[in-house]
Amino acid sequence: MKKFINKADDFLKESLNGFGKAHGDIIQVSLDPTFVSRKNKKKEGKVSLISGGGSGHEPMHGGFVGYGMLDAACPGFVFSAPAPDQMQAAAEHVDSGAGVLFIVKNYSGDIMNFQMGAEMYSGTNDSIITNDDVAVEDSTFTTGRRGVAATVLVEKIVGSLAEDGGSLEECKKLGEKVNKNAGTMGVAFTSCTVPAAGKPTFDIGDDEMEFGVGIHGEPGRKREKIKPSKTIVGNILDAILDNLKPENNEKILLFVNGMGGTPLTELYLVYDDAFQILKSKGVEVTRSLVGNYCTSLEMQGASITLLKCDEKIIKNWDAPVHTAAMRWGM
Amino acid sequence: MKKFINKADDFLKESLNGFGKAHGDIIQVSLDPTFVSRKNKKKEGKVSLISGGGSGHEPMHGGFVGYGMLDAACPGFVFSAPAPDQMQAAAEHVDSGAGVLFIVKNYSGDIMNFQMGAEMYSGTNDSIITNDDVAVEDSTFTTGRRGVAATVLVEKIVGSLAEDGGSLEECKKLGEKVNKNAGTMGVAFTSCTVPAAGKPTFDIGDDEMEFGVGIHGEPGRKREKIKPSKTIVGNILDAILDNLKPENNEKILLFVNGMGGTPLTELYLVYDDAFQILKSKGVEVTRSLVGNYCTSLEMQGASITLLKCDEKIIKNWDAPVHTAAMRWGM
Amino acid sequence: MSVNFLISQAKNIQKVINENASEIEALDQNIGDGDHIFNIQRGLKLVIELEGTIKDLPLAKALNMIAMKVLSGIGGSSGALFGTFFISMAKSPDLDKDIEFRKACEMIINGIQAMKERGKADVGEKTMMDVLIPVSVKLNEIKNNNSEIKQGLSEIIKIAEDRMLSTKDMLATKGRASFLGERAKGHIDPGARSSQLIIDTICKFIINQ
Amino acid sequence: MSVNFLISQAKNIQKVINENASEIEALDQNIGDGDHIFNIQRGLKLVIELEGTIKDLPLAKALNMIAMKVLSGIGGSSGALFGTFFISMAKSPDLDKDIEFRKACEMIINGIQAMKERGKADVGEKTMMDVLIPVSVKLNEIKNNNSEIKQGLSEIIKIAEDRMLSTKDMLATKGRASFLGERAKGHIDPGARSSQLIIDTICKFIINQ
Ligand SMILES: Nc1ncnc2c1ncn2[C@@H]1O[C@H](COP(=O)(O)OP(=O)(O)O)[C@@H](O)[C@H]1O
Ligand SMILES: Nc1ncnc2c1ncn2[C@@H]1O[C@H](COP(=O)(O)OP(=O)(O)O)[C@@H](O)[C@H]1O
Ligand SMILES: [Mg+2]
Ligand SMILES: [Mg+2]
Ligand SMILES: [Mg+2]
Ligand SMILES: [Mg+2]
Repeated sequence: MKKFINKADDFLKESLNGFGKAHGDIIQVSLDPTFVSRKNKKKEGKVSLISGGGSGHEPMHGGFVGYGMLDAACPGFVFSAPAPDQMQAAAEHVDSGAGVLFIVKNYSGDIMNFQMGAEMYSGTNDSIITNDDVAVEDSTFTTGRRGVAATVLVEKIVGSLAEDGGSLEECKKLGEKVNKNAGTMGVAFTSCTVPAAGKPTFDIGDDEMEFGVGIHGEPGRKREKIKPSKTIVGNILDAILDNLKPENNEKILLFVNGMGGTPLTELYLVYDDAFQILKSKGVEVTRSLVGNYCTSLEMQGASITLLKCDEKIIKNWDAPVHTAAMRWGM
Repeated sequence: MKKFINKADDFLKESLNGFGKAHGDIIQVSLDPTFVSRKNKKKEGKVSLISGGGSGHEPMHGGFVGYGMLDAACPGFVFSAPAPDQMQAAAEHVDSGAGVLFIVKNYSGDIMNFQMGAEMYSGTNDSIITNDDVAVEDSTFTTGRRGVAATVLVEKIVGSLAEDGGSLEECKKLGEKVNKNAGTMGVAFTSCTVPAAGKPTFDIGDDEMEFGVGIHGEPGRKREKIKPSKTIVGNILDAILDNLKPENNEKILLFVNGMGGTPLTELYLVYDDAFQILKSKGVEVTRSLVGNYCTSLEMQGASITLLKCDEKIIKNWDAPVHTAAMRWGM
Repeated sequence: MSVNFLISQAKNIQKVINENASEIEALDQNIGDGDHIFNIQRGLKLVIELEGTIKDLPLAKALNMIAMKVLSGIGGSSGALFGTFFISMAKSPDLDKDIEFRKACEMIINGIQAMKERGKADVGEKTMMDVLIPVSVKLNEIKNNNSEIKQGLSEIIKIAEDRMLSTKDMLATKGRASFLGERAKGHIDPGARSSQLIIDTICKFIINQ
Repeated sequence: MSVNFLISQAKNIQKVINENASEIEALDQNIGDGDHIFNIQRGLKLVIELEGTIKDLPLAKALNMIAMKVLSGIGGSSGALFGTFFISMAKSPDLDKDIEFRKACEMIINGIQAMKERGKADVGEKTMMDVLIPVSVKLNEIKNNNSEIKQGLSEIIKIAEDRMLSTKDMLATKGRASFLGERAKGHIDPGARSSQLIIDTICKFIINQ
């Protein structure tokens, strides 16, 4: 295992400490129980947004704590959902009286732990479950689809509404709309290595890719031979469009997300391929995001998220945000 | 080779096209000759800053074009210095009459090509050469040290002075001071793969690292066994401090830069280690930057840059900036 | 059941889990995210570290502390589920009285029921519940019929093993493996395997007493 | 020297460079950044592609177009240096007259001198100049002494090869390899190797005419 690491057991704590020091103007890191919260004091009457999940997806979620986005994030161990006392403590710390909205990715562990945290928290609260991964067939009898990169968009867009005074109910409604309007699919070229494991999560041939991979290196739709970017992007878009079925000339936000080990140059190339393919299909790209936002440790690969936008979504997307990993307008 | 790529020959052009589309609000991409320039029209009387170099170090330099930083960037092919006509065309495009300052990393190819570009450009211009890499022994008889990650800091800090109306001479002077006040050293865990080559630039064992690596995968001081982060960071800092010799309690900017394939979590862990070691040595961290800014394609590794700061440097560092890859205050 | 018994079982289980660590790790890498073994190991370590703090406490208090440790220290599905189990255990009535076999059975049955409610998974969904629910059913039977205990535990060992193996060819509908569809087939569920090992260890311990 | 001669030499050189591509690539990976072979190959391709455009142009104009192509299309140290070479060539006086051997020698000597000024590297610094400068010196000698041409070119082939090999054990003081200090020793300079192959190809072509 080649990582900047001292002891696997200390990996998360040390990284969070560094994060806290490097961004001390925006956030603070609490340990025991562990959560990241905004530095500045609460705004009366603002709904508080709390997300969280296993670590290893940085900057998600800690990097999204700050003005216009999250109020707190609860990081679990690498790829393990955080524990309920983290959510409880974070909620108690940030709630200004207007209630707490938990933003949870759809994994059994996250759902169960957030549920317990919500039960343990005495204040008003509600939850949104994100499940944008179209790689997974949906079914009402199963856990359903995974929550992946669209979670970033939900956090940004709902974060802006909360900042503007949206109620708990309005925030939840908008979050659910964004989640429903979004579809994501990813592909991995290499595996990632969980620090505690010290070896790659999966083996993959020199000429292979995992199509539809999950953000923990879980298997996707199929193992395939690697292909030119245009082909990969075309296949990803087919799967998403098939699912989202945008109207002709519908405006979308195009989000090209790196898995952690793929450089920006390639992500922009993917963006270019996606832009052109979408154009040829009558889909208009109105907003963009390109970069490493919802990662899987050092995995090489990328995901594409499409979000169908209406005026309200665009307005809240454009609104100012000031976090460690996403910042504009201020 | 596992990359999002269509044809090696088109790699740069397609990536730049995507970059141009994704950030059309800030920059525009010109092809033939190739350069990235600010979208907004020139500000009369403002010194224009132009940088450039081989591609493969993204977001450097194209990601730093915009308010408060560069006016234009000239990307060469992957790891090949750009050609003089790019610099000439960029200068003609952005010069508002107050002259052009070229910011050049210290490599033979960059120096020669920028020199020729400057000779071909008829307007007033001057150059700064960055050479912050302490891994390389300096000597007046040789090419000297390599220019690496501190180039990012030079571009930001001089960019702000230029925005505030600093003259060509003042900008050059400040840039040279920042360069002189900065020292960098990097370490690589894995090689990178130049798209045209299709295979890794160097071989490296599963338990080895290249200490003092260059940003093109050039060999550094030595090949070593991999070590705990604290040890690596300690060795890097020793080399830099040995060179910079900060006063006791001198304020520094601590810049932890990823090489492209190392995730944020590790970079923050490196930051934490560096912060603590510096503290124990009586060096005060006054500003921070953590992320992938001066990369080597998908290489896993990181570099640390220390910059000794005075009031003027801090003021210009803090000033607003609005580029694709660095943004604050606006 | 006593605090001492709980701690010594945790130690036995730790040994068995460590012996089978690479197998469990591989199972969660195949159809999950690879953290199950670390979650289980972390939980066991935390419980065993409690020994000094809880060894002289009344059972109710000790169980409560174990529950909080498991709930807050593990994370993931395992943390929530085993945390739920111990919370249920800690809430059992009459914990200040002697806990004989029937009472212990009841506590375990209720704990598993709480897990089932928390995770909303039933038998056949390729989770640890495939092992735990049938074990709980059998425990209930033993308890109600006043069966011979060691004989009953031997049957439970067998049930746990069969059910663990049965997850191999299931499609998953709950948990991470559910995302894989057909590709989950052919792999034993990691939680089913770790649960089976836990049950195996405790049963064998009692049988060999 | 004619436009035709230049294009046909570029084609010959392309063939030889391609045959030795992996060796040249490895050399720049060892002590540089690995792009030298692609820079050279790109340059040759661009020049050869000019054929249709320049084949009927006067030499001065054709050389100018080649110079601009090489300068703008390659990049890196090679682009600047070989661009400088062709700019110098294109600036030679009397290009509308017939270019006999002595005149061609002068043009090449001046071109190499321009490269030396651009790169500020002299013999012994582990660059292509270690090959080119001695070649230029010998060319000058042949020209001034009116030596037998084919004999002279054979000597040049030998000089280029010796000097190319001599870069192996040098410390580099210019170019990327200079950053390596002692670690540059034991590796031939990539630019020296490609330059030597270019010289070798042209000389052999003329000798075999
Ligand atoms: N809803 C659920 N109900 C019961 N058991 C579940 C559920 N979801 C997951 N599991 C069990 O949890 C195991 C995985 O645990 P672990 O790896 O620790 O957590 P995670 O799946 O969150 O990474 C699975 O093998 C399965 O047995
Ligand atoms: N200052 C210089 N003067 C002469 N030749 C040089 C100089 N710097 C580099 N070279 C030559 O250029 C070669 C490398 O060319 P290339 O790889 O194309 O460019 P770069 O070094 O910019 O990547 C070296 O092997 C060396 O022969
Ligand atoms: Mg997990
Ligand atoms: Mg180069
Ligand atoms: Mg797991
Ligand atoms: Mg090179």
